[in-house]
Amino acid sequence: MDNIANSYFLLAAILFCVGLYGALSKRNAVIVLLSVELMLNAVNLNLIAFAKYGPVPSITGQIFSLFTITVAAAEAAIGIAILIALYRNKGTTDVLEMNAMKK
Amino acid sequence: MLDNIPILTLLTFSPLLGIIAVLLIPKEMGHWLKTAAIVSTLVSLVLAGWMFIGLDHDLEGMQYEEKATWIEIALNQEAPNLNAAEKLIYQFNYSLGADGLSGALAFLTALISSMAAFASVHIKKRWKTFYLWFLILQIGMFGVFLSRDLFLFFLFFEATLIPMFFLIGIWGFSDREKAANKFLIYNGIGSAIMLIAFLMLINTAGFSTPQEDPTQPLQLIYSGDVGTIYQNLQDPGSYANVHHDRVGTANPFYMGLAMKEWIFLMLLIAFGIKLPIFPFHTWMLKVHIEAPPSVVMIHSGILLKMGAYGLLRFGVELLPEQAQTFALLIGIVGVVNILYGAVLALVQKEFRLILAYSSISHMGIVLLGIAALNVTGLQGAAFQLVSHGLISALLFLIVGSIIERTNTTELNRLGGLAKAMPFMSGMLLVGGLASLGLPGMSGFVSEFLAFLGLFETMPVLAIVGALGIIITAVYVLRGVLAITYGQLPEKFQEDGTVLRDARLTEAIPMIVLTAFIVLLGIYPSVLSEPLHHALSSMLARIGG
Amino acid sequence: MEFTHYAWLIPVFPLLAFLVLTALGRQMKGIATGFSILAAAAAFIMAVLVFTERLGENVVDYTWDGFKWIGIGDFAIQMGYEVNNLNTLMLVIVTLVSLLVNVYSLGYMKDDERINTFFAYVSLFTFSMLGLVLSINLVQFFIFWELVGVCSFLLVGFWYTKPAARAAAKKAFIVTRIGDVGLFIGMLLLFWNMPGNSLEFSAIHNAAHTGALSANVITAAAILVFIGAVGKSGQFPLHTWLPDAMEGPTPISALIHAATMVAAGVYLVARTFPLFEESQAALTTVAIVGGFTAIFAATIALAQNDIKRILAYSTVSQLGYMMLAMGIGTMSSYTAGMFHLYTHAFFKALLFLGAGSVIHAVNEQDIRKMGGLGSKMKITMITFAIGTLALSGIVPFAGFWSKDAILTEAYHNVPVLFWVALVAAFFTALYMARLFFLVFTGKPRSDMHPHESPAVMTLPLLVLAVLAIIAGFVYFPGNAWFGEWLLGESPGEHADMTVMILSTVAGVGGLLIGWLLYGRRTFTEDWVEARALPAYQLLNRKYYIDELYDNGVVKPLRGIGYLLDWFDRYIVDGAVKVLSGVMTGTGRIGLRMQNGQLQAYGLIGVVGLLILIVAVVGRRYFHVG
Amino acid sequence: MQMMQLAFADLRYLGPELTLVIAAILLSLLDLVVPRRFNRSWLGGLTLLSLAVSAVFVVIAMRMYNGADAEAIQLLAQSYRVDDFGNLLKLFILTGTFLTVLMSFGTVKDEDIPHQGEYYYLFLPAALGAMVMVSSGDLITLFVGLELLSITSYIMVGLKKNDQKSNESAFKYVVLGGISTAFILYGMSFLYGVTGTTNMAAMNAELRFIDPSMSGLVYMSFFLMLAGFAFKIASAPFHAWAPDVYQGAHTPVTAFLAVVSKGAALALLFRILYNVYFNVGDSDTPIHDDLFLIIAIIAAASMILGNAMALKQHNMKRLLAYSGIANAGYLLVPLAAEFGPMHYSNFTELYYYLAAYLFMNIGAFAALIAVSRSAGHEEMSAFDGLYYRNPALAAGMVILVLSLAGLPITGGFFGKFYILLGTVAVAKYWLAAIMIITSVISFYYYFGIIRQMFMRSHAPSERLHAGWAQQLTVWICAGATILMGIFPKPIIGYIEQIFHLTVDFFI
Repeated sequence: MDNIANSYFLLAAILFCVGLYGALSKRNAVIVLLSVELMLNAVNLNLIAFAKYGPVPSITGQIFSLFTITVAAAEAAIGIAILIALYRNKGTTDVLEMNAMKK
Repeated sequence: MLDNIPILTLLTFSPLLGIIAVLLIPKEMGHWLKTAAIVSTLVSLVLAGWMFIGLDHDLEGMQYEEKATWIEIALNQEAPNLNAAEKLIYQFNYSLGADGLSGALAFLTALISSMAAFASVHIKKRWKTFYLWFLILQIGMFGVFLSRDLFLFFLFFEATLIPMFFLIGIWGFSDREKAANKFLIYNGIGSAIMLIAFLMLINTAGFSTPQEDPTQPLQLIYSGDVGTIYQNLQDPGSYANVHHDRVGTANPFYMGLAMKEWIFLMLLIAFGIKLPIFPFHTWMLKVHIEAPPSVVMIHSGILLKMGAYGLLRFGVELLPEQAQTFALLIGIVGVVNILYGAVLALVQKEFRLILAYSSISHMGIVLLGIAALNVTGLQGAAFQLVSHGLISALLFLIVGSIIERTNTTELNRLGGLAKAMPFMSGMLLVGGLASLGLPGMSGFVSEFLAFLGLFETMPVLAIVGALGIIITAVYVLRGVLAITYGQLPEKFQEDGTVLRDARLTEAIPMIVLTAFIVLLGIYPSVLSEPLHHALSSMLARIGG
Repeated sequence: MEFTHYAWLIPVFPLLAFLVLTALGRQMKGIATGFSILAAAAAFIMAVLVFTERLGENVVDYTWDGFKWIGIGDFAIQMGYEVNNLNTLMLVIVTLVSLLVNVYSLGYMKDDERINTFFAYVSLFTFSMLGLVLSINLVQFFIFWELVGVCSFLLVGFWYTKPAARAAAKKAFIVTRIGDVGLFIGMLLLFWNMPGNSLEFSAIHNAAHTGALSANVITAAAILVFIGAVGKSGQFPLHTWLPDAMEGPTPISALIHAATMVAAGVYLVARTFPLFEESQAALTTVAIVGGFTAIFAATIALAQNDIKRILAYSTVSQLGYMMLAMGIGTMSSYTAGMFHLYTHAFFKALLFLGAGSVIHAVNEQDIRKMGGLGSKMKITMITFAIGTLALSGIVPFAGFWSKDAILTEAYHNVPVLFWVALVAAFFTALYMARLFFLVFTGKPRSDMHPHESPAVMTLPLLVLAVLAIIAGFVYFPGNAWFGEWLLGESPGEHADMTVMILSTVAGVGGLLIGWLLYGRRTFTEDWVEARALPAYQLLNRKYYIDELYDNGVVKPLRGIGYLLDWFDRYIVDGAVKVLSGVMTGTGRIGLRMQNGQLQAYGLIGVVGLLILIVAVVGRRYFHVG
Repeated sequence: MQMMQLAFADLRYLGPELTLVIAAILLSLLDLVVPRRFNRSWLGGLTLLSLAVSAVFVVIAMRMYNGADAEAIQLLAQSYRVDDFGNLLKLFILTGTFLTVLMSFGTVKDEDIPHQGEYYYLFLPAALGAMVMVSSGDLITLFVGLELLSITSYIMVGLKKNDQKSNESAFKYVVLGGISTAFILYGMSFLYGVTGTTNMAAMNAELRFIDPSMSGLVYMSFFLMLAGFAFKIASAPFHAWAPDVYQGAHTPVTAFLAVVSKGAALALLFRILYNVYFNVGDSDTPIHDDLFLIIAIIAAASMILGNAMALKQHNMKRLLAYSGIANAGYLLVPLAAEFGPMHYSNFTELYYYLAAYLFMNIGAFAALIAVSRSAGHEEMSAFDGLYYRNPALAAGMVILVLSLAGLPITGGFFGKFYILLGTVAVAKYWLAAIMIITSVISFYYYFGIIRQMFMRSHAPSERLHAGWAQQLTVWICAGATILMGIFPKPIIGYIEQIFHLTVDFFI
């Protein structure tokens, strides 16, 4: 596994962590959804890198990434739809306000 | 002679008769509900008496064996070493059996339940559900004493928890729900620990390959049957006791000495919670104060005995060597129980608490009997179970009637009942004297045998325990005399509440229980003969 | 020989009376008491028949133990009955006194509405006392021993509305129970050491003689048995219950606390005498305790003012004499002890019944308020005088011969105890004289109108008075028939003139001083109190023994009880609450994390994952721990 | 690489799945076409019908392709397998969905769920996703199934559009679900990277001979995937979302989440754990033992935390959520107790308790609907004096609560007992001890419900008439629980007879 592959995996890992951080700290709900998408794309990057430079290179990785892209799109759509419904009722997209249900 | 009729199943499920009757009778007709319940308990009493008399005294081992396969859990056999076997199953069958010990305790259950049915005439609300849960509890109790399979025993053991929860929770006194909860959690944990110990036993000593001749296809069976487990633990060649591997990999059924000791300790703790051993007794006090007296009659009369019965049947009979190693511990705990219970009973202000602590103290005597590990001690322990059951049932019967009239059992708010209620105070005095071990009544015989047995193995403990007898006399007399002797408190004099003496329905159970107590006191071999073989076979292995 | 076979009938009569009385007590008002007297009479006749049948020379003991009480392991405890000369003697005493008390109670308890229950309890007591006398082994003996204790508890607490009676009944039962535990442990010890685990008295006899039991087992068993006897016979450490037991009706004090039950302790020592014979240590303890109790109780009796308490302490003191006799250990001292028990039963019952008729007449128990009753109560005075003379040991009366026999034995074997006994005899004479003169002579000290008791009460007094006179001639220096009959061989009696003279001097001296102090009022009656106030106070408060027990034993026990109650409520329950607290605590922590924040949930998950990774896999790489 | 093609002949194996797809499409079209005033519960009826037909196909499949030596049918190189593991779980999923739909009749009213028709037929794709998940042998199809189930359940949670709480919980579910999907994918990418294939059997072959330097990546792949699945099961560290989502969603949807989606995720974890990671790693890096230890720790944590948090709970839906967390722990125990010398029946234990869990949970939710509709709120006090108001419902609820608590003669009891038997046979005493002690602690809050029903008499005493659907569901579940408690032999016998580890489970 030469260093090119490592750099891809490193980038994918960074992207993943950035996405995770964004999802868990941003106050605006849209940005949260966006960072979730970011994490999914990091996975795609990782898959493609393994397909080309991985210890056992094979085409399945790329097919897998196709599936993840479509699923990510579906999920984004549903996320936004639910956010809109929430915004219509609550009037705000601030994530911290969404604590109607406590312990 | 009774082998053709499945008498044990009939006995265990005889309360069903009452349950059906209670369900059919509409809710309003309280009187009919009561009579139906009482008749049903009397039917089980007759059956239990017939069974107990029919017990052949000099026959070894179990009588009236009834066995039907109930649960066969097929296990996965695809592993290389298993697919040769024709059958690999967990087998839990519905097997009942009675010997001297369990027969006597089953009869005690029937007797006290019918007396409690009489006593529950004071219940004021929701008779239908009360008698429903009452009879279900009775089925559970019969099952516990008669079952010969670990799983069945556990099932009936747990089955008694639910009715008791309802009986305490709905019909108790002011703080009943807390008491019901405490009862449930304590006994739940007790039966949980017991379940772990049983599972360890089933998975190791329960394993056997029962097919006789090798030509038949191999059958690998884990069974919960107490008989097979007893065989496996006893014969040194069985899987449980052979260390080097016989089944390819390390022998999974080997029960190391440490494991046996762990199992015995778990059983001791589990049954210790039920038979309140010193640190685990606080739940029982709450139940004795909060539960309605007729339920407490059953609880302290029979439910406490299940702990001791379990300790005898599964602790001493299955693991006698471990019983020997733990004998000193049980002895010390027994003495602590006696003295702790007695001294605390001395300072209580509530009569029901005095009785509760005295139950703890009397159960200490049972522990001493078990710790002796000789036939005399065990006979004393078994005798004490029956005698304490009868005595505490009588005392709580009277407490029930007193509460129904004066709705208090505080010592300083009661007194001089002998003038108003001579018959009941006489009975209370008889009960008190029986509980402090007056000869001529069953209390003395059990105390005498237990201490006699213990004196042979641990004389010092016996002497210290015997001091408990003095304190018992003090607290019993303090309690009984505070209620019966002295002046009638002015509260009951002037407002014309004439405290009438026991009605017929209250007098009959009192007389019956006293008759049994005196009978056992004067002619104890009526109970010691059947117990004799049950206990000596139990100790055959350690030369008791 | 056939009457001895039916000896078991003797206890059955009172038992039947008891059952009839309890079952039909309420309905049959009048004739119920008749049953009890009938039963007592029948028992007495039967006892006399057995006694006369056994008067002959070579009479063999008869035992029957057919009834298998309980089988333990491979041996069994059999129950039955045994008739030998010792038992027959006790049978006659108990049945006679019980008959007389029954008759007496007709008069004494006439206006009590619970008279039926009273007679039922008396019959039950007679049954258990006779059962005790006839029992064949130590277990059966123990059963009847405790039954007798219960009957005394019931009868002392008969007038249960009085708080003093309630406390006295409880105290009586508990203190005797302490002694019973000693006997119980002794029984256990004997059971396991006896060859063949049999507790038959005969087996104990030959086991002790043949040396089958080791020395220290014998001593331990003997002392434990003696503790039981101390409890029941009210000897020194456990005597406090007997004076308080006077709260019961007076016939009971006569029957139970004078003649029969308290004598059971001495009877037990006699029954297991071979055990004591083998161990010198046990004998000395018995002798010392006996001697000390004799002098100790006699001194207290001097300063008591309640008529029944004086007699109670006198009983304790006389029982001390009997124990002293048993403690000396020779066959002749054994005979002297039993002879004193035999005579004491009669004149002490006489004194108590006399006191009873006085109380019945004037309804007052404090002798300082009485006086000059002699004029109105002729028969009571005369019989009481006879009793006093007998108790003080004046020549022709029974007391002299029996006390003299004991003093002779003491003189020959343990001189120290002889002098102690002699002083006690002097005190006995003194307090009896004080009692007699304060009650019957002089002018009445308060407005009383005494009248003689009805015939049904005075008849028993007369019978007992006659017995108090003639009972002594059964065993006096000239004629040793009683010893031979009791032991079956001559006790080797040696009369001693000096002892006789000394004891007469002590007796007459005591009476004379008593007459001087209290009879003729040469000195004002509070002379004794004025001169020796602190001593008088000490004796009157019974050496503060009661207070000692109360603060030394009862209060600490109650203190420990409260301490343990607190411990139970807070520590044991506390531990459980801590456990449940842990559980609800974890729950509360978990709930606090549920603050509704979406991002907090995500954070919990990620942090949880990291902890898991570090915990499980980390240790693989960093080899931590 | 021989050409993998799906021939027409293969479609007959896909009977159950196809029925659901066709039904979903037809019903959504019907919903569009049919005028507004047409009563949408007809759509519910049709959904039930399609679920039943699909179940019939599954039963046919079980009887047809079974046989002692029958080889499991697999299509497209193991990406889709019709084996008994899948069939049994399909049966579980279909019964679960059937009962959830049955219980929601009469509860779907216009004011809170505007698109009634949608509510009913959305269950079909969710059930389909779950069925695909459990019968796939390849990571990709497995992922697709997982996502189909997750996304449909996001929508179902958010159906109550006008209720702020429901929107909030849906949003929480979407975001946290998205994060968990990202975790799963990232784990799968590493797994694919290390082994080069997405077929489970091939992966396991590769992983067995992996050179130690890659073991770090193997650990990473397992942890990430585990995080995702543990979220789906709502077990200990990843449980936080469950109470809010359960409380916000419409009660039948909560039941669906608690039973079907949890069951499918568990089956998935079971398949991956035993197929891919089974005795991987050697003596100095024992990956196999570490992984099973982690599963045991998560099981123990969720048992303790779930029960502890439920102790002081008064809202019934949140209480059932915490009990769901605890039950996730109980369900993980057979996974954690791996194979022993005589103990290979982990699946049967898991399946039996899963079935018991299905009946007791759905029954409890149905009773909750009936009671909360008349009381107006979902607090535990809604059950006050139920004994007086509707004794039949009270009796049914007692049976269900006893089963949840694990007390005798109920399915829940025998399920737990069977799991304990296996765990003690494998000598994992500490796990068995935690399981028993925590289930005793659960008596406290379960019997709290019974206390409300029997011991509170001051409730309004007019009779409570529960909807026919809820009453029917409660009685079906109570009856099933009692049957499973008293006669476990036929059920377990049947499972053991048709399910063979080598054929049906190991790919």
